[in-house]
Amino acid sequence: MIKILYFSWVREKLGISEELLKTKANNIKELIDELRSKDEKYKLAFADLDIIRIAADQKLVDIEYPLKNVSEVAFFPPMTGG
Amino acid sequence: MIKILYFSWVREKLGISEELLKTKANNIKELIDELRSKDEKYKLAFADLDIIRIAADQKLVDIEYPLKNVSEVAFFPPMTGG
Amino acid sequence: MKVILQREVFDPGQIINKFQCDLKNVGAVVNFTGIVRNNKELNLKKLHIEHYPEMTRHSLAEVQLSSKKRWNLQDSLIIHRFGDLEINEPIMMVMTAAKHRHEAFNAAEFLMDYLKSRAPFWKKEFTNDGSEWVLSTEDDENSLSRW
Amino acid sequence: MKVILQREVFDPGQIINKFQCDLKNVGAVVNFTGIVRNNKELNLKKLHIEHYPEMTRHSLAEVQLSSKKRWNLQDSLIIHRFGDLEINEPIMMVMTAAKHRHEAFNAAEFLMDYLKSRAPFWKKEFTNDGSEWVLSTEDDENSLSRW
Repeated sequence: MIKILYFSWVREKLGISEELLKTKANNIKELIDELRSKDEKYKLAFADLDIIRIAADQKLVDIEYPLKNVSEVAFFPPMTGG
Repeated sequence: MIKILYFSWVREKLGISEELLKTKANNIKELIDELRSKDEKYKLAFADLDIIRIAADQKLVDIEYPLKNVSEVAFFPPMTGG
Repeated sequence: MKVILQREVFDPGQIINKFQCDLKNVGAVVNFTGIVRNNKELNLKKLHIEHYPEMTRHSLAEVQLSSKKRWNLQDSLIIHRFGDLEINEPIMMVMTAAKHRHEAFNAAEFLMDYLKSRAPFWKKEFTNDGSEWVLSTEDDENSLSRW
Repeated sequence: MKVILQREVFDPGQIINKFQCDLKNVGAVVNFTGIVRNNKELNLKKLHIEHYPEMTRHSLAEVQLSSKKRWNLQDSLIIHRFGDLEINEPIMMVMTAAKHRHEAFNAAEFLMDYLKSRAPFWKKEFTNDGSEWVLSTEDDENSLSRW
């Protein structure tokens, strides 16, 4: 089981801020494909991966990052703090 | 008549912080030569011109600066404020 | 070194004095304060900041540690607010203390560049016409590459 | 824009809050505070600062004006003390306010580089062994050339 978090407009497009998922995805890319296949909402939220940032266990990673031993994945737009 | 100001160790070496001088010097260089010829103290204070900074009417200038229309000249070491 | 994340408004002067009071034999202190300013249309009602608390804490503590080593800082402090903010209120603050000014300036700028592009905060502007997420700028995305 | 030259100690936090309070629609405020630190031998008793008041005022007001134009500052403030100072007391402060952080940071660093090498202040260290004028550093003499 993996915990998935969504922030900012990714969260708003999906209507949820987190979910638990049983997945066989080997990396983030496969996880996104799996999410996209679930529901139209996910297709929309993940339409343009250039404006999606990814954290695995609270570290920024890229789309090829392997999910082995990862317990928390987060998807969000580029940061705008400060 | 020109007003001459001295600061920091230049002031201390000369033992005065300012003086009025009647001079025919055309530029700062000539003014320094004139001062040097006055007294041993001036020779010592102006021994190394690399470590002397000059202001004419409160603007930093170099040794060739003409004295025409200048009413106040200041001599001091490199600044160490801030 | 400290990271403070809070909803409440803070008093920059008070925090700066407290920070400086705790320093020992430091010559240079640099402070950056980010303030809520109006949008281009001048109709901002409030700014909302969402964040990812656990990741913020981890990543800021880590970057503080690496900046401490790199610029020989004696201390640094990061405060960042979340929730609803009004125009002219402080959003965040970075403070750095070092022996010399270049170290303190560089570390503060680095921490700011990091915060802008790598710390998980997102701003949303609320106006009379509705609300919109602030877009990241090219400049903020690229600033970190100079370090 | 203001230049303040004073003998008395000042309260950095109070001045920062006052400065920020008077700003309108500014996003970034940078503050640098210089603090008296001990000498290498750790036997500093006091620091004395001599200056050339008329020239200081003129030159700082002029450089403030040019930095305002160059970095589109909304405001800036320079405070510098003279006379006798104790360890850990603030020596001086530079504040800048702009829309964006790079402008505020650059202007503050420029003003500091100017202050260090062009403003007529001289520091003298008093220890148990006597007193000595602080020497200018190559670095301070050259820092201004980057702008």
